Amino acid sequence: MIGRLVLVVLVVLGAPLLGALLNGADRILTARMQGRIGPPLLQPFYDLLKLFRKEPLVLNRIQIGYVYLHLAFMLMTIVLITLGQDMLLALFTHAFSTLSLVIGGMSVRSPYSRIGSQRKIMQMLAYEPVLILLVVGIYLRTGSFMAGAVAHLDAPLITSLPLVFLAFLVALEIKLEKSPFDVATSHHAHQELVKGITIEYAGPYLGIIELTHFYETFFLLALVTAFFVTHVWLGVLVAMAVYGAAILVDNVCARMRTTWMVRYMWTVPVALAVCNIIWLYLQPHVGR
Amino acid sequence: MLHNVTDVTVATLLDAVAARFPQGYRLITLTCVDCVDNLEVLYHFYRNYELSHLRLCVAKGTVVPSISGIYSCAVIVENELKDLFGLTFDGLVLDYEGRFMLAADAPVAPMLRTAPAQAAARNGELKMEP
Amino acid sequence: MTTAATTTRRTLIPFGPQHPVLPEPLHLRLVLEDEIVVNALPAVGYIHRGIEKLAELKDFQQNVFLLERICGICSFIHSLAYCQGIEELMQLDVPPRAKYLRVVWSELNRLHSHLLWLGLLADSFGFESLFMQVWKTREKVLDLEEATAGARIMLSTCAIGGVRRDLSDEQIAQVLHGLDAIERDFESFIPAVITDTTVKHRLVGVGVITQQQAHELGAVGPVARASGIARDLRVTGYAAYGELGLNPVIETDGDCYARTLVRVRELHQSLLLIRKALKRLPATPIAVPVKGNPIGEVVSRVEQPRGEVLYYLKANGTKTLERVRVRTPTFANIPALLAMLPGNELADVPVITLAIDPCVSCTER
Amino acid sequence: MFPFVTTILRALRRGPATRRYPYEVRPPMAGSRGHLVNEPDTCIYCGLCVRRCPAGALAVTREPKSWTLDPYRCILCAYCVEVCPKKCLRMEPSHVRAAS
Repeated sequence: MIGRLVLVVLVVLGAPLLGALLNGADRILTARMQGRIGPPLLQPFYDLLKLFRKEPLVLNRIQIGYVYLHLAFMLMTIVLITLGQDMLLALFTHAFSTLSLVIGGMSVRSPYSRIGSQRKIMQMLAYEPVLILLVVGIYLRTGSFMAGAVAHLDAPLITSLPLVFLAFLVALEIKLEKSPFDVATSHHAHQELVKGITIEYAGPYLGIIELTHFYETFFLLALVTAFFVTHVWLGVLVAMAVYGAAILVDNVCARMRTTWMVRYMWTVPVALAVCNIIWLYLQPHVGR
Repeated sequence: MLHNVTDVTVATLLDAVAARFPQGYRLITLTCVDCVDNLEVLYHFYRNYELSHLRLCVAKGTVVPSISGIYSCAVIVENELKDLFGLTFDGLVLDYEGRFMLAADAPVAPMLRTAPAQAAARNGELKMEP
Repeated sequence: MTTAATTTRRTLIPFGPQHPVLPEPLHLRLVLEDEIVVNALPAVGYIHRGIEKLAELKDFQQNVFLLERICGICSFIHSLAYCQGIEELMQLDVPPRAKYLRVVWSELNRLHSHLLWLGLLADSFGFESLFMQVWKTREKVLDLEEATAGARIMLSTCAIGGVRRDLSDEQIAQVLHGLDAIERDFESFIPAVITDTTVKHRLVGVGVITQQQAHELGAVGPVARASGIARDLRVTGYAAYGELGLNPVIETDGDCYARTLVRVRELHQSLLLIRKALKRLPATPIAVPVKGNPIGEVVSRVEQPRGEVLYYLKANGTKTLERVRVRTPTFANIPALLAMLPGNELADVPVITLAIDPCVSCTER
Repeated sequence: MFPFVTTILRALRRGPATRRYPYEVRPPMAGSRGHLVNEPDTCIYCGLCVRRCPAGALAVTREPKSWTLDPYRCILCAYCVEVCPKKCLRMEPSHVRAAS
């Protein structure tokens, strides 16, 4: 019991640090790919500290409530996964976290914020099927929805879910708000929506959104690692490579339209994942 | 030097412009010149790199028929002249009511020569700088 | 469905005057249905500087420097249009060397203007790394301008009766060498612009205007040429263009991709023109003395990177001019822009707006 | 499918193309119009530069002898240098900040 508590505290404190460091590395790598020098590695920390020290400005109280919910649900997701709890539940708390942000964005009158929120919903529509198929795949493999069951496998998940893994990588690109899918908000989706869904947030509240994003980055990369769970270090290496590849794709693509994103996600990655699931279903030795 | 200039009046302007449209003339722009006593509006057209102009001389305060019904792209330049010279156009397809370029607290018809700063500069009363 | 129900579904988006994609303030009121633009209304005037008025107060020589500052991109070409107008009024015969040097600086201006535009276009569809690479190359053009004219943007080398600076043999070699490096850089990003799937997805079929529309709306420059109108004022042979020879670059699709192709091919055209001009540079003086004051009225037109600019000058025999009227290419392209927008997604508005290469400072003067 | 990858990888290999301005300043090019200087010894305070300056950045008085430049107004066009009868005005290539 105590061991688990320590683990949870460690993850909750360590995840944003790791997420922020990754973000800092992302900014340097992106800058180098563009022929620039880029900010220092610790820039995300400086940004966050600065945001938290700013005067809190709000448009309405509802907006603020949703920011806290955004963070709270994300924390819950992280804790659930850390404790090896129900993956399906974690999936839904994760979706709730994103939804909170959407409702918060909808609760203000700015058209940019509203269109950003609508696009965020489109993004969820695009990647959620892949995440659900991922959980279904894990269930078929382990016979349980419990995240803890993954740890007891004899062979890593990647051997039985390679196509789901590929589909998940595309979904990751959406979740990290990278080109060609950075339609709702991002550090550089300024061209259409200024700052999109987060445009009406300032100071500490924007800081909380950033913080949640760090947690989310950690969560997503932890999922990547989970595919290689019998060889954790290999998994970490792959997660780093995946993150680097996401940045590379971000830098060689233009931003696509929202409608294209949904159409694409519902065809190629979903088809890949479904094929994988069917194949897995036909295996005699699996799970049940 | 300016060649191919045809003088028109308020009455003949629209016919002259309407005659050019089917001939493949393109409207470049309108120029307004303040000749102190009256205003001169030049309509610049061209076809195959050849320029051709219409010159309309009107007293200040005259209502000029808008050619935006014939050349729709004339809308923005007519609105600009309305703002800057106080010219009134009749039949503007889209009328910004003098707020195309100028804000509510901007000077009225600032390009007119009768604007005080300009008059003073001509009489040598106003130093150019500062 | 009632009319009331239709109107409530509409969103009004204020695009600008302060918008990250716009380097300058231009306001478009966009009426959207879902994310489809149904109407767009422009408003300008946020940076109106009254340059036309100021030009009536300065003397005709000082105006060269004033009018050059209408645009922060094609500055040299503005002063060129003005100088050619005054030279026509005063019947000055510009020496051939000056004419060739004017071509060199005009085309250097066009090069960096098109590169600036290409970078901004890449930014408008979220391709930041392309944006950075293009601007890196643009820097090399600016270096050449500084090495030859003494400034990066405000060259101040055009004067009435000729040019104010000559090029030494070393400088000519430096420019030619620089152009080679720039052409090598083109290889690293131009194929990407033209063939990249995601870029084509954002440009092909977006913001189409037909040749007929482009003609009737008075579109100029690359916008008109992308719709199949072979109109380029350099063909009329002002400065030394008559002796260097060129054919207007045209495309026929009339979409944003066609506009991109026109400008990309014009980049190569500019390189060629500069090289030709430097190779044939005649050994004559670079300016003739200016005596007296201009009198009469004249229209002077030249081709800027964004299209045709018109200068109407009226002089009365004194040092100051009676009227200086500038019709800049962006002003002429605004009606075309408004015709392109309806029917497109909000995501395409920045792309379409940038595809006309808007220069708001020019528009407002 | 992604023709830009090679460009990106080349950029990674070659390192940043930018400079840490203002800590690292590129030396000015010869002939650059950086800032205007006057040599008071040769200047005859004729005021020709003042009359020609398009920006009204100069002021000259004969008695007492003074020549002043308003760096905030100067547009660095070098028109004054061209008209100066004693050639005592010149443009220095180094760029200075107007406020310094």
